[in-house]
Amino acid sequence: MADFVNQWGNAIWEGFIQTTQMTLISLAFSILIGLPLGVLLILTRKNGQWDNIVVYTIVNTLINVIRSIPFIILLFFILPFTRAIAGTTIGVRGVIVPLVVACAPYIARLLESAMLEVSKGIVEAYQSMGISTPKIIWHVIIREARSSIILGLTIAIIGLIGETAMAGFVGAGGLGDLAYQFGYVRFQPDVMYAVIIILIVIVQIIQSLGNGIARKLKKN
Amino acid sequence: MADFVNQWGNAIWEGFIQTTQMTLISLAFSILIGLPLGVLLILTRKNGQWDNIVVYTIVNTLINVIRSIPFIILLFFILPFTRAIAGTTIGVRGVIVPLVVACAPYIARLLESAMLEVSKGIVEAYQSMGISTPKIIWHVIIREARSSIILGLTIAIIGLIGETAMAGFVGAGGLGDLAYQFGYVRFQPDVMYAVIIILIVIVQIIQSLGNGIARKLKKN
Amino acid sequence: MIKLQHVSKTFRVGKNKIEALKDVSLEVNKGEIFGVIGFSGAGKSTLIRCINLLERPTSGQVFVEDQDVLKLSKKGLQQLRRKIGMIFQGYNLLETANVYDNVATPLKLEGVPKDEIKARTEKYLEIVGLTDRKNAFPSQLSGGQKQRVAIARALAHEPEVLLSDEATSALDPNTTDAILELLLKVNKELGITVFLITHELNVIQRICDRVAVMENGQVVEQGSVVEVFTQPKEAMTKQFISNESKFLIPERLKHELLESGKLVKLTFLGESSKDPVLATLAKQFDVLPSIIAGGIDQLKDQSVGNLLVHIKGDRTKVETAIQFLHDQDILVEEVQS
Amino acid sequence: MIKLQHVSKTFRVGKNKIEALKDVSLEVNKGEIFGVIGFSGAGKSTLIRCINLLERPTSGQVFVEDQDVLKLSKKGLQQLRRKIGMIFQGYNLLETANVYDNVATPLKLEGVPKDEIKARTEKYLEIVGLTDRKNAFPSQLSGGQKQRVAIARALAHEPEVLLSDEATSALDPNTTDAILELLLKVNKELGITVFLITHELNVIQRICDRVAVMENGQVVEQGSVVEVFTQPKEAMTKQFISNESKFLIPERLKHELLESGKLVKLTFLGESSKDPVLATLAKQFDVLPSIIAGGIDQLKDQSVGNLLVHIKGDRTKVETAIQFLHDQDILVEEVQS
Amino acid sequence: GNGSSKELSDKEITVGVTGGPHQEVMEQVVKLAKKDGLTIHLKVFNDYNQPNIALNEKELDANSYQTLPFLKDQIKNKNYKITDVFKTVAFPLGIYSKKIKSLKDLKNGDKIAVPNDPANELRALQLFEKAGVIKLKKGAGVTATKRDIVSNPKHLNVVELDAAQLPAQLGEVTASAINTNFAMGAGLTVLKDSIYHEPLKNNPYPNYFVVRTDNKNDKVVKQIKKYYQSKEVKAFIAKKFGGSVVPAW
Ligand SMILES: Nc1ncnc2c1ncn2[C@@H]1O[C@H](COP(=O)(O)OP(=O)(O)OP(=O)(O)O)[C@@H](O)[C@H]1O
Ligand SMILES: Nc1ncnc2c1ncn2[C@@H]1O[C@H](COP(=O)(O)OP(=O)(O)OP(=O)(O)O)[C@@H](O)[C@H]1O
Ligand SMILES: [Mg+2]
Ligand SMILES: [Mg+2]
Repeated sequence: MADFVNQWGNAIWEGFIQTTQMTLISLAFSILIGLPLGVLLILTRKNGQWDNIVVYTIVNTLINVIRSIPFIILLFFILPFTRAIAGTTIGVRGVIVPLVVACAPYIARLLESAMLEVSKGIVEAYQSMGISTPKIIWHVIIREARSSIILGLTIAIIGLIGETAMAGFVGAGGLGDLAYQFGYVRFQPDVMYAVIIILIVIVQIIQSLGNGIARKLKKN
Repeated sequence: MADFVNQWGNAIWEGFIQTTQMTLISLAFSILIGLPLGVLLILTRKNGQWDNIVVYTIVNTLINVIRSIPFIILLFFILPFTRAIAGTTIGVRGVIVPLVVACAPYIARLLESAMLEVSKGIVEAYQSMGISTPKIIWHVIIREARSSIILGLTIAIIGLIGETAMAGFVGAGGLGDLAYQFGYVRFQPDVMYAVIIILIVIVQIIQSLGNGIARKLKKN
Repeated sequence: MIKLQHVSKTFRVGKNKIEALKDVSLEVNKGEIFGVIGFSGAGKSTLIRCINLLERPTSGQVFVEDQDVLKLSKKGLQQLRRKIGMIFQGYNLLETANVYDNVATPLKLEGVPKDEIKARTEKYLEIVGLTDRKNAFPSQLSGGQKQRVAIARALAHEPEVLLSDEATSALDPNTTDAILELLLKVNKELGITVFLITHELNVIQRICDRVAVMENGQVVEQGSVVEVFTQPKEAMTKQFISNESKFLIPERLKHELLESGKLVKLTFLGESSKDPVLATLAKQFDVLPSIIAGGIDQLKDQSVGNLLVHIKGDRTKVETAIQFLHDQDILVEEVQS
Repeated sequence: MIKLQHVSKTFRVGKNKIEALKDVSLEVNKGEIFGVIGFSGAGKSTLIRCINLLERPTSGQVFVEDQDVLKLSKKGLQQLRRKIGMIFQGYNLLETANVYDNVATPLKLEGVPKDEIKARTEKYLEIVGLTDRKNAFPSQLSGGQKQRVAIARALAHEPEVLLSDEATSALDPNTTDAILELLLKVNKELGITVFLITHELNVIQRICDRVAVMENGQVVEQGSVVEVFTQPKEAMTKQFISNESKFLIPERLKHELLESGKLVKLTFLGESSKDPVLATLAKQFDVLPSIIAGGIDQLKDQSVGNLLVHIKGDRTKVETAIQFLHDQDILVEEVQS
Repeated sequence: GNGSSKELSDKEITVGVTGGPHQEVMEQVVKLAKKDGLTIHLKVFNDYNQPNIALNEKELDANSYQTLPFLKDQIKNKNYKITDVFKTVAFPLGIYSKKIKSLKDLKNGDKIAVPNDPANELRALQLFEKAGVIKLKKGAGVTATKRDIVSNPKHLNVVELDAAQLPAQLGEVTASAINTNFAMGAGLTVLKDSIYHEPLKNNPYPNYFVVRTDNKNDKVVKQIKKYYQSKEVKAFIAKKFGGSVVPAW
């Protein structure tokens, strides 16, 4: 055991840091982009507050197009874009852009479906008091949907961690890549198991946190 | 153009068939497994109808454990299991099991969060009439959640299509693999574009269908 | 039929405890219409939900048809609940089903034969006046229409016991009337026991046999409707009953009348015994009684007369006259300014 | 203040059209309390929702404060809505916010200063009697409590126009009273215009200046409350009004009385004019009038007397007596068996 | 990397490798270089295109993972300004089976597995061709796949798998062409266990260390070559890979 830690501790720690970096940074950007997109979908959909078929169709299609492309292909497909944005296409930095591109539309969809659950009545109540749409979105719709949103984000984070396993394709490392490299390419199953256990623990913690927060926010 | 169709038409068609097979079969099994799991989560959770912390924790943890493992690792990790179930670990047949293992827990989670949205009051109304729990689940909870469930399934199907892109690792082919192997790895960008366009069209259709059905089922 | 013994229910809200029910005991006989009134938040809904165990009492016992509900198995409870229909304060309709299906679905799930489902559903939709809206979804209905669907659903279930939580509160007087008639009819013809909550006194008056008055989680008074309405003991009950507009006369008028004499409220059973008494009063005590307001309340199977009478005359004579009234089996209450 | 001109609203349910409003025109003056009554599904909620454009009329015009609401820009509409408070039939509370926040949040979003938010929220929670439940969430409240939160929210908004859709329908008489008092007070003191929907006649009677009666999407009658209540023209209005229990005497008694004479309903303004008239009747026409039931309804600023009088005597004499009553500025209606 | 100057820094360079033996051997080189004050950063890739793209884009200074035909093909297709500088190691390809002792025993319709990555797939197919099992299209390049098979008299079912998957999936097929580095992990050695294999000495597919053409003659490159082709590295390879990976210099 001590041996194992000695030999692999560093690599695993590094992988952990990389995975955490990739996940958190991409998550932050994905929310930053996905949230407004989701809101836009809600607003511009049929019978929404800003009912606008053109904008809706564009955003909706864009999201579908991006979500159509498997991550493994997306990763390579958008290389020029990645370079333009991040200045590099390799390493953690280089994988953030494709992760965000893959995750943001997904978050937008999750938010959309969470927000669709908010009752029309409560939105009307706030409209009837002359509250502006942005305020209603934030303080009413997102507030009321927050429990579903948290559950959705939990699903998204876990998906993101899964996708970072493919980050090894562009040399970004991370736990998933570690497990793959050592488990398969190098036949060090103990490393693979160690990494998988760590992943399980991380996901377990994230899901429990997500469930806990969602329950706490639900209040009914 | 004619040249292209001549040269690649067959391969693309084959890939399409493979992707469709993988997606539909895994989806069917995933629903078959994910639905009861999701229902079990709902029933056994705190304040659920069969409030049972032990069962809940087990199912919940199991789902988290599986969802912790990136698909690319899962694919290899469960080879013996795959062999035991499917009799083979390669080809379309061999990839179904890992796809189901990856997708079913995801569907369970999506269903769980959709079903959590159903109001307690309507469930109580049916309980108060002495309707049995299985009937309530099917005819009340799932019925009321069906719009969200469809949206969730749409997300799951699209995710599944993305994951089939990795099926190439075990020789199952499919559109994603075609795009990756020929388009990217072997510099036939036209194949990649063609496949991506096909994928976009498929996903677009699925999402539109999903949205349409969800809207139709919503009724409020 | 329904018996609650020392039932208490405590909710937790953060660190606070809300004692929604405090040691409530009451009994509802088979075939009876039993009403519960009380202010908002008194615990009425919690009480009714304890009967079919949608809410488990914190302590106490609940019997329905001599079965200890709290000791029933899951199956047993289901069986029992089949015989109980409930109308909820919040409608609780399937949002994804239209009016017809909202009524028909429970029947289908109970395994009622197809033909009968159709027959029953149509019958009760007709009764609540929603036949022409049977394809509408709840989101397309008005408040009262939703409530009527909920009523139709509970009735179509054809229960032996009907629990009704403010079933008519969102309805106009006419529709309320029709629903009450219906309840009376099923009660009489089929012997259904009805346990109903309402804040509308006239609902209690018109169809209830017995009534319980709740305040702050406790039953402060219970008895036959006649008793409770004619001789309310608790301050709260009086307040509740007097608040009905009946004797709400203009302040100015009340003032004038009190200056020139005394104002008394007379309550008596039956309807026609007042004229002779008032005549006697005038003749025998030399006072001038005049009816300011009054009427006859038709309770379920008895009528109760209420009069607000102004008695003008010599102070002592008036006092004796009032004493005389007291002796005549008439309930007399002096109105103070 | 509020003016609706030829407003129609048609909903589509599948292939059917529901004409919820058909060419409705009405006008509410500044500082007035205007009531709307009507059966369930008559179109009341749709009407009120057309005022602040939660529902866009299919045709017709809506003016609030002389602004053509339908022509307002998004900003303009928001501005206008700031001045309008609305109490919904379905409460529409934030499920994720406690009682306090449900009242305070709209104020925060409107940019009311912090201190004032606290002051106002506490004030109105006090008024609706929910101070001790301010940390509870809607799912932990009783039906009436939820409605009271919705009322507090609308009032804390301190609007110039208050739209109220069945605000008191889930409330017991006492709480209803308190809320009505409050509405009267804000109406008088702050000059707030109130547009309210109810199916409780006594709500109309107690606080409304004018009333409109709706049936089937149309306003079938409108006028001052006194007018409409004393001289209802439409069958529907009569039905609605007469259904109040006031003169609901037992069938048996009615029968007896009709055999021995005639039964008439007398309606007159003011409260004390009846005694001399009935005395005159007895003296002048040799008939025996006796009051079976009756009372004085206190309308907002007038009282209306209602009497159910039995007139015994010779057939023709009774007829002449009734004719005499007609001539005395008294509304007379014969009761048929 | 250091994009601006043409000269490579003699303090710090970045080298791209693919995971596995290339990485492990390079790690030894890193150790040797460290002693002389040269820091080599390794970037590990799973993909065969990225290291060349990154090199060409100056995000890497060199890479070490590819065979010459593959490199040529990449340069031709993408116009990379990169070039091979010295040979590194070779992974001889062997054909293994759990079911048959000789490729002659392959029956009609049997499954044979090959790696699915470019160059390796070609090598595998060529190996089967050499054994007389199939025939490839003339001039099939490094990007050849089973689609380039022109003659398949036994109607063999060619399964293309991820290279790392081949050992694990050996039981699923009748015969499988596996790179020695992967075979080794599964306890298979090319000499003892394979039923057919590429020549070990002077393997036709040695891998190369590749840099941008500008840096072809750079001091640092020569320095690295010295480290790479050193006794220490050779000893490490022998000890670590026991003949499955062979020095190609
Ligand atoms: N969104 C809708 N879609 C279709 N029909 C509707 C919709 N909203 C209301 N209606 C119909 O319009 C008519 C008027 O409804 P409204 O809610 O205005 O009635 P109401 O007078 O408020 O009744 P209640 O007293 O029961 O609340 C009803 O028949 C109702 O079913
Ligand atoms: N789930 C709950 N959690 C916490 N408190 C609750 C809960 N349900 C009810 N209460 C509280 O218990 C008390 C009684 O509620 P209940 O619903 O029985 O009142 P009610 O008499 O039906 O009132 P109403 O006439 O307003 O419907 C109230 O103070 C209410 O806030
Ligand atoms: Mg209640
Ligand atoms: Mg309404």
